[in-house]
Amino acid sequence: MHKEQAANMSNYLTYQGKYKGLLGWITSTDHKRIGLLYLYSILTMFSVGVLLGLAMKLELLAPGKTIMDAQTYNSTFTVHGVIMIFMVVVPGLPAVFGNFLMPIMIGAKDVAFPKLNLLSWYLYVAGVFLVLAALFFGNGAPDTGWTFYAPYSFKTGTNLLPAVFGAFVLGFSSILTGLNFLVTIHRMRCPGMKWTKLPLFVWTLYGTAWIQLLATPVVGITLVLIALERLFGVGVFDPALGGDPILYQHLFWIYSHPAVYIMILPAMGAISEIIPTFAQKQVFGYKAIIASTMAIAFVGYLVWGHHMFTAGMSGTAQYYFSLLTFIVAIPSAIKVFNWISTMYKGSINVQTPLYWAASFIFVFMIGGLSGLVLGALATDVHVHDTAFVVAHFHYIVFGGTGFAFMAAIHYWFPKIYGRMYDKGWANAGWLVFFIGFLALYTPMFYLGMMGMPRRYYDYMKEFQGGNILSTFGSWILATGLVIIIVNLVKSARHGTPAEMDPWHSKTLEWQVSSPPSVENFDEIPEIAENDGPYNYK
Amino acid sequence: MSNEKHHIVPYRVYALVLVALLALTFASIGIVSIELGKYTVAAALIFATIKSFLVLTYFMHLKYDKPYIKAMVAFVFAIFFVVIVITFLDYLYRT
Amino acid sequence: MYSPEITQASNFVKGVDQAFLVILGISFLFLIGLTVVMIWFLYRYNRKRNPVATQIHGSTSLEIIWTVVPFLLTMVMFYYGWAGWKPMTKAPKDAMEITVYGRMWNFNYEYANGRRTDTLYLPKDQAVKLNLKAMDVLHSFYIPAFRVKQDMVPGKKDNFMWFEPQRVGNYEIFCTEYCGLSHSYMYSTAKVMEAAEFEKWMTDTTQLAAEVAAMEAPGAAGKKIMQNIGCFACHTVDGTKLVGPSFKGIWGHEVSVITDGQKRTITVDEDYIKKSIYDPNADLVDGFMKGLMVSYQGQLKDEDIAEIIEYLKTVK
Amino acid sequence: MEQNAHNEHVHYDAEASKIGMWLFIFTELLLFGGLFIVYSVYRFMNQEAFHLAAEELNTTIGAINTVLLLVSSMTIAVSTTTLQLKKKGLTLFLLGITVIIGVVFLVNKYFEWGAKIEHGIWPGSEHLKTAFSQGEILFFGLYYVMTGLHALHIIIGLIIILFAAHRVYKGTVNENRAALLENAGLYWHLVDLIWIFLFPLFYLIH
Ligand code: HEA
Ligand code: HEA
Ligand code: HEC
Ligand code: CUA
Ligand SMILES: [Cu+2]
Repeated sequence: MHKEQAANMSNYLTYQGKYKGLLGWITSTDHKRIGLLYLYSILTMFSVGVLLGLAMKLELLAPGKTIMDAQTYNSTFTVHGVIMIFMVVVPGLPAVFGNFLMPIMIGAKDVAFPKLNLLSWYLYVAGVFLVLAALFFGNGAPDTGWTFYAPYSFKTGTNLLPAVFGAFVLGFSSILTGLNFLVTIHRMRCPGMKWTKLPLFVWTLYGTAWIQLLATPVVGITLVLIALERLFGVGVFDPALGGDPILYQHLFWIYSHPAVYIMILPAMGAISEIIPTFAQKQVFGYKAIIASTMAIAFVGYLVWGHHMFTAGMSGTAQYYFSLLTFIVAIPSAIKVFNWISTMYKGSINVQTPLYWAASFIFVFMIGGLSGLVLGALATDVHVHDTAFVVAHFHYIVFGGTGFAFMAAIHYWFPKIYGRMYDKGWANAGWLVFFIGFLALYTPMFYLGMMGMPRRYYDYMKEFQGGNILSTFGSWILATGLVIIIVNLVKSARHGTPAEMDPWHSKTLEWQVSSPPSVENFDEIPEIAENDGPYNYK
Repeated sequence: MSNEKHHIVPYRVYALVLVALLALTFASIGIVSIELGKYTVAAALIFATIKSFLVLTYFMHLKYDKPYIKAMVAFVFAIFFVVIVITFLDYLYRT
Repeated sequence: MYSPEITQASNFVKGVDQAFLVILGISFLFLIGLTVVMIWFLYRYNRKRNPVATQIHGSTSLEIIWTVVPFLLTMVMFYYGWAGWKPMTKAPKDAMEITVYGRMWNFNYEYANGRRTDTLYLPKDQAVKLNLKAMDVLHSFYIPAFRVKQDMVPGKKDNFMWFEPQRVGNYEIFCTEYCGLSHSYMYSTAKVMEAAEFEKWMTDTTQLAAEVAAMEAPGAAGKKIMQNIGCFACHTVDGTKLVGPSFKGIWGHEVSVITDGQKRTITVDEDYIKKSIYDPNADLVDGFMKGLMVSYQGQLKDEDIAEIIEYLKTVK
Repeated sequence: MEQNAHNEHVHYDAEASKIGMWLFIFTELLLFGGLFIVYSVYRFMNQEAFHLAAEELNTTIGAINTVLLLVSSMTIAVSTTTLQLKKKGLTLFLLGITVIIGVVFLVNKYFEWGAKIEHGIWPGSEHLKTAFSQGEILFFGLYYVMTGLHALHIIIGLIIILFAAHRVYKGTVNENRAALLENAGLYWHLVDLIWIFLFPLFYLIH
């Protein structure tokens, strides 16, 4: 243990570089510090998004005006969507845990381009401020929905330009992170770290990075076109000038469908780390999981049209998109089967991260299976743009990515802060959160099947029952969140010091001190031929 | 690393490629000025494709690069092509 | 909204609901099965009960099974989804045609004989083809009880939906594509009648006149027209500003407008109102957005506008 | 296929920066790719109008610009060879030529756009809206957006080349550490590559 103590003196948290305090953080190119910068900025934006979500639910408690007027509501769901998608779940796991852990997991001292890494964070912050500027200056917050559909997006009088520009900058930040990760994974694996020995989380980051790289520019140019349309009237999406609004939707979803896999792949990766650790067992079907990761990343490019089944595409395109949507569901199914099989005959140590991971599987299944309802033509025509879709994506984006994020933070917390959290409170937080989640979003499935459209400020009184339940759920959920955050914040400062490897895991990040030293490794590790990330005995 | 074996491309290769590119440019101008009807687009694009192939292989050194870089480039072009084809599944079949 | 009792409100309900049943059925099977297995594993192989894990690396045959089985099942789901949707794409030749105009934020309907309404009147057991026309931005025409939905895309010519109502009653129609401020108020009703009754309604031209006569007040006809076509979605008569300026005291009033980027003042008269309706963006009322109000050329005749003007004169 | 021994030298890994550049080029390709999708869809929907509108563009200027870019592509490609042969002076000379050609390209573009604008053709102009069909409006909208974005890339490329030239001059980019120059070259070829497609699509097909 003496080695650990020595390392602790100059761990990355306490390390003193050229600058002290805050400045030392925002000028640091250490991937671990950048990871935490992302964590704090993302959590800040997440809190804003949550408050907007709660406000919407409060408004929907009863038909008619409850707390805000229609214009405010429309801006609220737009800003909520933009924040949650572009600022929270797209960067979420890769930028926080990818940055913090990926170099350690592959046995490297940093990412390939540390300065570029820091620049990505600055771009993220710049994007955030641009979007926020849209709220406080000009003619009020944008009210187009996060999809910015043409032609409404260039007819609205609200302050759309800064928001669109902000989303563009955020996209750029995401591209640079992806680029950095790809080069790092290709070039900086330690000796012996073959592709077939990479931890699964790294594999998912690899797949994600490709999507970030190849899909984000398409939405970038689409947003530029929207801006040019507003500024100069170029005409590309304006039906009055011969443009085709449906083409806008194609371009938007060419990015935004792959983007949903940007959100979920790293989440799946985190789950694939957690389950073997707590089962103390070799992951079931390592290669199958890798193959399904890459399959999702690839097929995910080809199915965007399932968001447009009622938009007026040709029948051929509808047929094709529906078919491929079903194909893309299969690799996710494979993952679920492998996760559950990993538990079989394990020696399962049920701890907070595993509660999150198991509930992740449950809500992810509901989210994913409801995706199948949306992927089928006849049923999607009925529930498209209704509360059913809202339920689907909250279940999968925030049940999936959100729960995985929670699992990840409870799993890697001792590594990141070198301290342990209070397990009792952590479990209580999970339970409240989980119950609230089910109460909040399950009614929306029902409402959607009954025909309640989404983005509705007001609704018929027949829909009220479900909405009341849902609003109550949002309060329970928020209570759970508060418990969790208070517990983590307190423990980060005062928790009991954590061991190097509290969960007895085998991946490399657990073989360095908690918290890691500035350089991660004193010596670059070497992976022996018969060693591997999940070699449990 | 810094002194790893790097292929030095002779001037001659570059000169030849440039000549070929210029020739293809003028050929494509020539070919569209004769009436080919609806094949003009195809003709012009085929010439452009050959040209870009030359630029990629020689000017951008792909010929001398490791296979995985070639594979990546091929993959990117392929996926872009597939995306265009899929988009046209909509436009070609609209009634 | 549809309630479970109102099944079979249109010819598509059966196909769509069957697809729902198949997909949800398979889904629940997997959801429950897998959840039970997972919880069982968590319990059975808990550290207390099973202190030493058995290392298993995987199983190729299992991987194959759980790739192929879901694949087959998804193809079944795809098939039902496709089969329920396919008939929606082609309207029968003998369908009765109605044109639907969607604009911010109301629908209205034009029948073959030129009749216009803001409620969709439909005959039972008769195929109906709706030609969907969006005047400004995207809208979407959704009748939950009929299981039909189609976006209304400005500039798209062959935009339609069809169905055959099979049950008498009133059904809600929603706009499901976000279209700005009053998106959630953009709804209307489909009124399905017995064929004979519908026939009577359709040919009965006296009804409209009678309605107008019932409202003796000057401008009543104009008000009716404006209600039908949806002016009040954006304009009030009580001085509150919605999307457009209020009509309160509009007649003879001085407004400052922007014409070709130049500001000028105009007194509201007949020509100005007519121009505001036919070419709303030419004289833009100061402080309002261009492009929100779109031209009603071809939708309102000069006589209609004359009635509207009569009405506007009365709005004090 | 990779040598992991590179880790000892985190600070200079030519292959890493090369892959980095290629990956960046991929995103640029897809950025333009989005526009090419828009172009091809609208061309498909408005065949006649695109033919008519393309007549308005000057093939000669387009052809001259094509030749210019091809030549400059060659000069910068040769400069990487000369650098490896330790001919610093020649390298700088070739880079200079490349930059000059790039500037001439932009000057040409300036006059080309200028002529169009003089004729009252620019996005949103009255003349465009009144005297042209919808397809033609789209054509010109795309023309301005795509060539404009391309010109922006030329400017960025020039800045990168100047930066690389400066480093060559100082000697920090040399035969052993050529990555920066090679990446500048790759970027410039990307600009060329895009033009190779823009040229036939806008100037040739009518
Ligand atoms: C993390 C993000 C995420 C993920 C991973 C997914 C995953 C999937 N999504 Fe979702 N989706 C969104 C985020 C996401 N989605 C968002 C944000 C929207 C709305 C956007 C907007 O309009 O604002 C949306 C909308 C959306 C639509 C458009 C709905 C509409 O507007 O009408 C469709 C339609 O096909 C769809 C389908 C699917 C499918 C089939 C999957 C599949 O990948 C799911 C695969 C998973 C499973 C299948 C479950 C696990 C497997 C089993 C339990 C085994 C049994 C399985 C079988 C037998 C197959 N999604
Ligand atoms: C990640 C994505 C995300 C998340 C977390 C949420 C969270 C919430 N959302 Fe959602 N929502 C969207 C993405 C998200 N939303 C999108 C994209 C839309 C569509 C917008 C549009 O139509 O344009 C939408 C729309 C939307 C609507 C529909 C508006 C309409 O159509 O009329 C409503 C209605 O109530 C709603 C409510 C809520 C509520 C109450 C919460 C929350 O307040 C609930 C409280 C949350 C918690 C208590 C914590 C959860 C914890 C985590 C997720 C872990 C942290 C993870 C990371 C930092 C990565 N949201
Ligand atoms: C989508 C919203 C919308 C609808 C629907 C709409 N208008 Fe307007 N209207 C506006 C806006 C915005 C303005 C102000 C800008 C302008 O002049 O174009 C306006 C201006 C006007 C004016 C000039 C008002 C003044 O104070 O000078 C008149 C008259 C008018 N509208 C009549 C009508 C009539 C009649 C209808 C229905 C047939 C109608 N509008 C439907 C949005 C709308
Ligand atoms: Cu019209 Cu929503
Ligand atoms: Cu999708």
